[in-house]
Amino acid sequence: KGGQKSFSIPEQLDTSRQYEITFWAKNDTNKTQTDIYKKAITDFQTLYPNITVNLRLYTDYGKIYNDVITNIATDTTPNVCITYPDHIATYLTGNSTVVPLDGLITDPRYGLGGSELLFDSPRQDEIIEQFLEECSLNGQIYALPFMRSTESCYINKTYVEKLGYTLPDTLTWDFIWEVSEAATAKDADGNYLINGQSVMIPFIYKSTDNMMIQMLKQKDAGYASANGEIQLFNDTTTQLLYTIAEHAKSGAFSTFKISSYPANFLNAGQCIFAIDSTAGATWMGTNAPLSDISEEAFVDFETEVMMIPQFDPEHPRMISQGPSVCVFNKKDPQEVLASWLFTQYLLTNEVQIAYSETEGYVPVTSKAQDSPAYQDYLSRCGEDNALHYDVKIKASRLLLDHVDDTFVTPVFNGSASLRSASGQLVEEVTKAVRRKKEVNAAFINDLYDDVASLYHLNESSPASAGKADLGPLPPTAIALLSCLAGAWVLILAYIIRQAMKKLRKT
Amino acid sequence: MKIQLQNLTKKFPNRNKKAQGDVIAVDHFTYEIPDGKLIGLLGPSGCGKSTTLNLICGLEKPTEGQIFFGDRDVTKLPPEHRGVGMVFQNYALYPHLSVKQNILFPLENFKGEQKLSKSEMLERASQAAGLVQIEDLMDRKPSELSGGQQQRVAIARALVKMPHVLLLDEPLSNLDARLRLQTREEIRKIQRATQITTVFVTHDQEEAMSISDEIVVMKQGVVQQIGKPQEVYDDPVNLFVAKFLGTPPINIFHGKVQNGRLTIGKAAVLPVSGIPDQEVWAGVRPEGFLLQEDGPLSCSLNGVEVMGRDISIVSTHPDCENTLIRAIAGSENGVNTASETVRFALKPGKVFLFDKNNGERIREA
Amino acid sequence: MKIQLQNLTKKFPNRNKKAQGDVIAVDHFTYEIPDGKLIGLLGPSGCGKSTTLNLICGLEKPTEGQIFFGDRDVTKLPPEHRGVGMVFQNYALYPHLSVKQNILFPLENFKGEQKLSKSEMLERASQAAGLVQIEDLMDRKPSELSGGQQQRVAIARALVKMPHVLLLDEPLSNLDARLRLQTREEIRKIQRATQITTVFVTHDQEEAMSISDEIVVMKQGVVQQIGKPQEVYDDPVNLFVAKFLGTPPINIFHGKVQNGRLTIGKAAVLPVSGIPDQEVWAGVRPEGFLLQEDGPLSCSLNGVEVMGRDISIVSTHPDCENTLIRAIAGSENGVNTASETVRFALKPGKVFLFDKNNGERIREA
Amino acid sequence: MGVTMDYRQIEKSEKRHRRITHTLVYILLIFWALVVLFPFYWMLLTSVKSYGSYNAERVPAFWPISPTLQNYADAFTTVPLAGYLLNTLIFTLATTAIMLVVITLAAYAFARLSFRGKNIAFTLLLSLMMIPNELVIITNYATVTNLDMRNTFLGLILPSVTSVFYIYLLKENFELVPDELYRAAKADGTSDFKYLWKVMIPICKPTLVTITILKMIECWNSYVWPRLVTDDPSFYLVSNGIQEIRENGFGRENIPAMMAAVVVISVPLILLFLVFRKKIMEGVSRGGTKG
Amino acid sequence: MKNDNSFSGSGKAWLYLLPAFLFLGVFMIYPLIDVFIYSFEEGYNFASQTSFGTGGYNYSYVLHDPYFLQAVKNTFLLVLITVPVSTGLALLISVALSSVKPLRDLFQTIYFLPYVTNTLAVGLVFMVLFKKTAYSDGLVNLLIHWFGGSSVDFIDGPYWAKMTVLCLYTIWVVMPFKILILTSALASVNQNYYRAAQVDGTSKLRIFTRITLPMISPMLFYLVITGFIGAFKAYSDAVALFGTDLNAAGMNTIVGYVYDMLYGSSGGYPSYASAAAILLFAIVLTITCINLLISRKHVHYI
Ligand SMILES: Nc1ncnc2c1ncn2[C@@H]1O[C@H](COP(=O)(O)OP(=O)(O)OP(=O)(O)O)[C@@H](O)[C@H]1O
Ligand SMILES: Nc1ncnc2c1ncn2[C@@H]1O[C@H](COP(=O)(O)OP(=O)(O)OP(=O)(O)O)[C@@H](O)[C@H]1O
Ligand SMILES: [Mg+2]
Ligand SMILES: [Mg+2]
Repeated sequence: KGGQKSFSIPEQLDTSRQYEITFWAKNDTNKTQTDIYKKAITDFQTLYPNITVNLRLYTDYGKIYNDVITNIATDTTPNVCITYPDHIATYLTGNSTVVPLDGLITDPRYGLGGSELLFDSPRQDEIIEQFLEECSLNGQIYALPFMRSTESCYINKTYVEKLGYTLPDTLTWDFIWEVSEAATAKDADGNYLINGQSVMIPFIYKSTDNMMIQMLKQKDAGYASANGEIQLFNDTTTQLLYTIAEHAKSGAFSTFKISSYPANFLNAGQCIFAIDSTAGATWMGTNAPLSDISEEAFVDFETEVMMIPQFDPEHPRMISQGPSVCVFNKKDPQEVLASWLFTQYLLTNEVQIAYSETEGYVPVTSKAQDSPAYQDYLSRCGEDNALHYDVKIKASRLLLDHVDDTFVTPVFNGSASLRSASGQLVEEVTKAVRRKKEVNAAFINDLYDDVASLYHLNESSPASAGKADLGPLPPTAIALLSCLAGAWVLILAYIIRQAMKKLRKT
Repeated sequence: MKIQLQNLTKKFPNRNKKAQGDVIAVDHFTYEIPDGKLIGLLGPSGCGKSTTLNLICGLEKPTEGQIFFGDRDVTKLPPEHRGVGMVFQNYALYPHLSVKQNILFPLENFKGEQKLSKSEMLERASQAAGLVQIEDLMDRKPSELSGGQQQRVAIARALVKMPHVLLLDEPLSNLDARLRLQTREEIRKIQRATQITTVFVTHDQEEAMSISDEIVVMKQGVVQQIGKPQEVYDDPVNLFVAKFLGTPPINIFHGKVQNGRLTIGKAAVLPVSGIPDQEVWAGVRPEGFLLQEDGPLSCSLNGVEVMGRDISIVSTHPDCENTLIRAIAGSENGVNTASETVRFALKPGKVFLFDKNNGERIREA
Repeated sequence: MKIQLQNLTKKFPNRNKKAQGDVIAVDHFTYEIPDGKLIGLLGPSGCGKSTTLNLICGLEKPTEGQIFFGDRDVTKLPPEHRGVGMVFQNYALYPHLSVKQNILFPLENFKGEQKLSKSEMLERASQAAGLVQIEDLMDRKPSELSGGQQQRVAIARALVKMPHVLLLDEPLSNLDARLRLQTREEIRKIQRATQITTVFVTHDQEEAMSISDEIVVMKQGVVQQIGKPQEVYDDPVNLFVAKFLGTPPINIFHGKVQNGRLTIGKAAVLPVSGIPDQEVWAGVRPEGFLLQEDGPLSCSLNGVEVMGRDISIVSTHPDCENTLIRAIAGSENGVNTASETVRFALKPGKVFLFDKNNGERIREA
Repeated sequence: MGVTMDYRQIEKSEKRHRRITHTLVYILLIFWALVVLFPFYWMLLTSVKSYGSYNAERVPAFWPISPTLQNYADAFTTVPLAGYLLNTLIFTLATTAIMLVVITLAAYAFARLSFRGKNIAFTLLLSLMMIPNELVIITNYATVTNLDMRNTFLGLILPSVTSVFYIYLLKENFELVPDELYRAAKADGTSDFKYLWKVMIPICKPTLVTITILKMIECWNSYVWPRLVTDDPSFYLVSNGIQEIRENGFGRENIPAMMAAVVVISVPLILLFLVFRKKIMEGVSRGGTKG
Repeated sequence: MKNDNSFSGSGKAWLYLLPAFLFLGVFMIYPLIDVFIYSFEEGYNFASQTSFGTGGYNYSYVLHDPYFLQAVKNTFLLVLITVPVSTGLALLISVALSSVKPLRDLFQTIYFLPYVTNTLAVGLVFMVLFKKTAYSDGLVNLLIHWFGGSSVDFIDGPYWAKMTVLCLYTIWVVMPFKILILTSALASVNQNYYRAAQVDGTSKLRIFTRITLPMISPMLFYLVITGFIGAFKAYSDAVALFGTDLNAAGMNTIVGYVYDMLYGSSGGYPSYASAAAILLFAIVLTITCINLLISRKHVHYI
């Protein structure tokens, strides 16, 4: 059974030896992010000339996760890696794989804000509490938050108003559904009235995982308990799915997986409500600095950035997400110390601010958030359509202003699957109505079963859960096995006959 | 090097659904091939000649028996170490190599002291090519050669390495008479000069007899007779050997020995001594007939075939096994082709008697 | 069906780096093969015999010239429609089919009225197999046969379909004398009975002469002489033909015609009439020598070879082209092998004179 | 046989027949050529579209409206593609060379030598083909790590130097070489090794060339394993490059850039194939032997 | 002459096989054994490298898993459709190819192209061709419309449509190799046999069935066996078309199932993956054995 020994910090960083540490990072939406990592590494290496950092870039958290799993078995994990807390829960099943950071954080010399540091690191209390909280499992901290974002709704305000609605202060689901339905009206040629184009998907959600999770949270319905008990499949969920199905049927709603990036539709005037991460804000809006689509396709409209729709506008809830950094255990404590130093370095203001400026991210330290540089950045919202692109800064603001309204889902070994499962529910329902299937109780029942087994929700932790009674073999399996057995009987019979023939001959 | 074959036997599994048991291609062949001699291996198609060669050169493992080269048991030695040269019945030229490369191939296998310099090799190769007159074809690929040309390349390839033992499987079958004679004399000359022990398979008994020091006659894997060519021709041990040697073949009559005379039909054709009265096969060589106006053997004349320097008188006789009797005479002999019968006397040394049951030779006392 | 070859020419691209120009395998061959006859195609290895057959059956396209079957031009007809049967020099048996299937193969191609029932096919196949005595081998694969057996399968396969035209490329080269004679007579018999026009390639002039209605002698693609076998033997048009026919070959002497006499060395050996004085090649057939104590031609005796029914007297003469002179005599002739010389007289009909420059025959007036 | 044959008729119908089959054959060939070429055309087409215009395209266009070569320029500038190409070349050549030796020896043993347990060994070998790569890759990764060969060419190369597929293919081809040649070579005093080298390999050269090229292409395109055992960019291969280009541009799948990279990377392979096409297609000539 | 009897026969053969077996042993057999062991360790966990017992539970689990059964079904369908179709089509094309002279080289080159390119890229192209989006029905649907059909969503639509695309794509991908092998096999048939058959008046069709087919049967059989094995190992093709979440798309293959089990969330389920892999191994082994037995009868070695 996996357990993590706490790490004892060496007295002194040994500067006489060269250390090489590997850092697995993810760059998601922006080339400049890579440059920021690289700059951080160069800067760090000038401070600590005996430490070399090798950067390996991934574009997908899942890939990092897969590779880490593979490397745990061969004891060749990276030193530092960007990750989701969900994943750490799995890494922790190994023996002493991930270094618990509590001791390190509080170490007076090499800890956060420690005396021996060659750079200006934040103190523990300068890290936004909620964010640090997300990185703790079973009472221990296993990662440091690196960046945080949330989701926001990017709105084509022009169209909303054209349809005769005004945006409320806080979006509600009902409002969105209503406006979306209204936007599906077509003219005689089959073009949409609202934009005169042949395509209009009023409401597109990028991450359906988040959609379902946030809806449930807003409804205060079950999702999962802190110790990994799954509550996803409940009546509220069913109710929500029915609603989604209804709107998907009328063409008012679609998802990223089924259609494509919400930004592309929004910018082309083919979508009114696009919900995506704030980390994707630079893609959103008429003046988006980054775009997948060509200039000609852009449509002029006023872009509004709002909090995601709520059921209870008084008590908004939104998810907090974003990468964290964890440190892997190595035989040489000096190496671990070097890794820890680099990890800390990622929390310095330079790195934090530079990175958060690339997208609608928010620095995870109050030290950075409150720094004049960052405040200056925020204040210049809309000055230009590049660094100070208003949609992006508005999106960041959204999280800065609502840190207290954010939540995270419980983390346990298998929580990542549960996330995927909740998204899958939405996807499946949407696909089903597109395929003109009836979404009824029976369908929902089957769907729950399918999704549960697809993501192995019934056996979330194979190492701890025992065997389940599986019941009799399904007929297909029986057919398969008997075919195999039959084939071998025939083969053996044939071979024996051949051998007998040969024997008889000689 | 002398070669000893001891009880050499080779069986192949049978495929014929009706027959059973293995095909015995070579059956307890025991023979000591004298050092430096040229041995002719003769026998009807499928009698095991090629198989015997394959056994000697090591391409087939004997089912039974042993082979000695000199005093060394080579039965289990792989062929590449036996130092034999071989011409295959189907040539087996390397299709991807030119004629020259084919001939050079065995030389390039030499190792150690034997190793030749490039120029020596070329020298040897062109010498070998010269023997069989293929100097003009050195750059062609086998597929661009006529059948006879391919065969000549194969001969050159076998000769070029001056092996200890030379095995030739119908090496001349596709050559015209002149080239055949020339090549066979070249082979003979080389063999004499180098004293390479040579086994020469041929279906042409004239060829076998003219160049072999000894001939071996086989039948269905079993050796029938071994001896000097003329001895075997003049003194066959059984009906098979008598029938096998000689073109046109020996003429076989149903005969009887009665009172010291061989009678065919009603006619007493030859006195024989010391043979008890019995039914016999009487074999008469084509040249054993003497055209005689009053000869004892009267046959109905069918015609006369001219074959270059000789004529062959074709006739029939009710007691003759052969459908046609062929008698050879010099072309200066006149035959009245208009007449219906022709009468012969028989030359005693050209008539052999054989047991009617087992075909063994019955000798006069 | 008569076959007409008109100006038939086939060239292959050359590979020899030294020589240039194409290889002319067949050179303006014009000949009308009479209907129902058996033609022997003779010539040294590589003279274009196989190529000629390939042209007739359509496997090679002529570079020039035309081929008629009967009156129809078949030059461009693909081989499968020509209705010919062929034995390939290299047999070309289908390796994946058993002997029986190989023989059945052509029959299974029959279409329309020609189509045979299964039992008829089997009947025909076993008949054909019987002709060449391979009934026992019907279930084997070609790779399990001896060379001669393979060749016999090829013959059976060609005969079984009773083609309009039968082309045989050295069909007997791997058979022993007896089987060879038998098979050749079977082929002759079938040919006579069915009147299939047949072209028979062989290097064995004896074979060619004994079964052909006409023989064609080729040299380097060019036809030298066409005629009845004995005519060609008795009356060769040039030195090449004279040398080519006959085993042992003709003996060629440097001679001179002086005052109506042929002189070899110093000895006047034969009177000739109507030939102006000139240097000549004098060809003497082996049977053209008469052992005579006081014969005009004196040769140094090398030895005597016994060849079954004959003896061959081997000698040398300084003016003879051949290294060895071979004279054939009946084995009853005694030769004193101890003596150093042997003296011959020459038979006039067996001596031919040829122009020293171009090898053309010089005929007596 | 008294069947009269109208040769003119036969010739004529034969000609017509031939013309019809020819037409059909060409229709088939052209059809398949189109099926094969279309995706390539599409790739080329996409590679000259700009990122924006590609994404803006609602209905795929069959003709580039404003072609650009920017993607090709990007392919070489955004990642050190030249260096990757060199790595790939080393990796490909080394792997292919070692593999050729290994599989030739093995195929020869199966095709020509007789030994106890040959059939069993061969069946076992065949059964190894059935192991999916995905399955063994983790253990192999552990092995290579234990041998301390991560981020080395050895680590890249060693696991792919055998291929049961090719041993099998080569063995089949070796078996097509007539037995007579083996016998002839033996009688000529040739050792097995020399026979393999001087006769088998030259005769089966077309197959070997084929295998070489197939293997080179395989190496050139291999991705999963190289990515796993190297995390040092100085050992990256072009396939990593494609992936990088695909993801690097804007974070999202930059399909046109990726297509350009694919085109660039495929060109050497296509050239390779064109150069050796004759050799690959050369039939095994077995002229010199009977039967 | 040196006598080295001791070094003939088996010893020599094994020496030739040594390098191959060495590499295979380390990189194939040893991992296989590893997998075999995993498949009996219940609930093995990669990270902690622990399990909670040994037994057949993994197999039982896998055999109960509807996704596994779906994967088996998909794989079998894929194999049964693509192997015969692609082999037959390749044979047809190769024969057509070798029967013409003009343009042959060009066609040969074209046909080989798919082998050279990155399958991922081509998969994308296929997706573009078949995918139905909010904007367009895709090229193939356009064609279907032309012929009067109604459009089908091949990528996200009904099962048979997805299967069709997968099969088409797989065939497209495997054809170059098969055409290559078959054309060179056809070219290597000794012309003598064709000549003999032609003289015997054999029709083209019969020459093909009685001479050509048996002569190339070893290569044909090679293609069938490797085709079977290859198709059973299909995975990346499906990913190229339907994305990584194949289970959700209902288009998973056995290898895909193994892969998902290995890398799936929650640290993977290596034991289940191993059990599934061993089952796959058993299936393919069985089919290959049957193939081999059949080949003994129908494959002709010369
Ligand atoms: N494909 C080819 N390419 C080049 N030359 C060839 C080719 N085929 C045959 N030849 C040459 O053409 C000439 C005639 O060949 P052909 O096979 O007809 O001879 P042949 O008379 O049958 O001889 P043999 O009795 O030796 O079989 C020979 O010199 C031969 O080398
Ligand atoms: N591989 C084999 N399998 C079965 N039988 C075989 C095999 N090889 C040869 N035989 C048979 O063995 C016998 C002897 O064959 P061999 O080749 O030695 O004959 P041969 O004397 O050379 O005949 P030929 O003069 O026709 O070449 C033949 O009956 C032949 O059919
Ligand atoms: Mg033989
Ligand atoms: Mg010939």
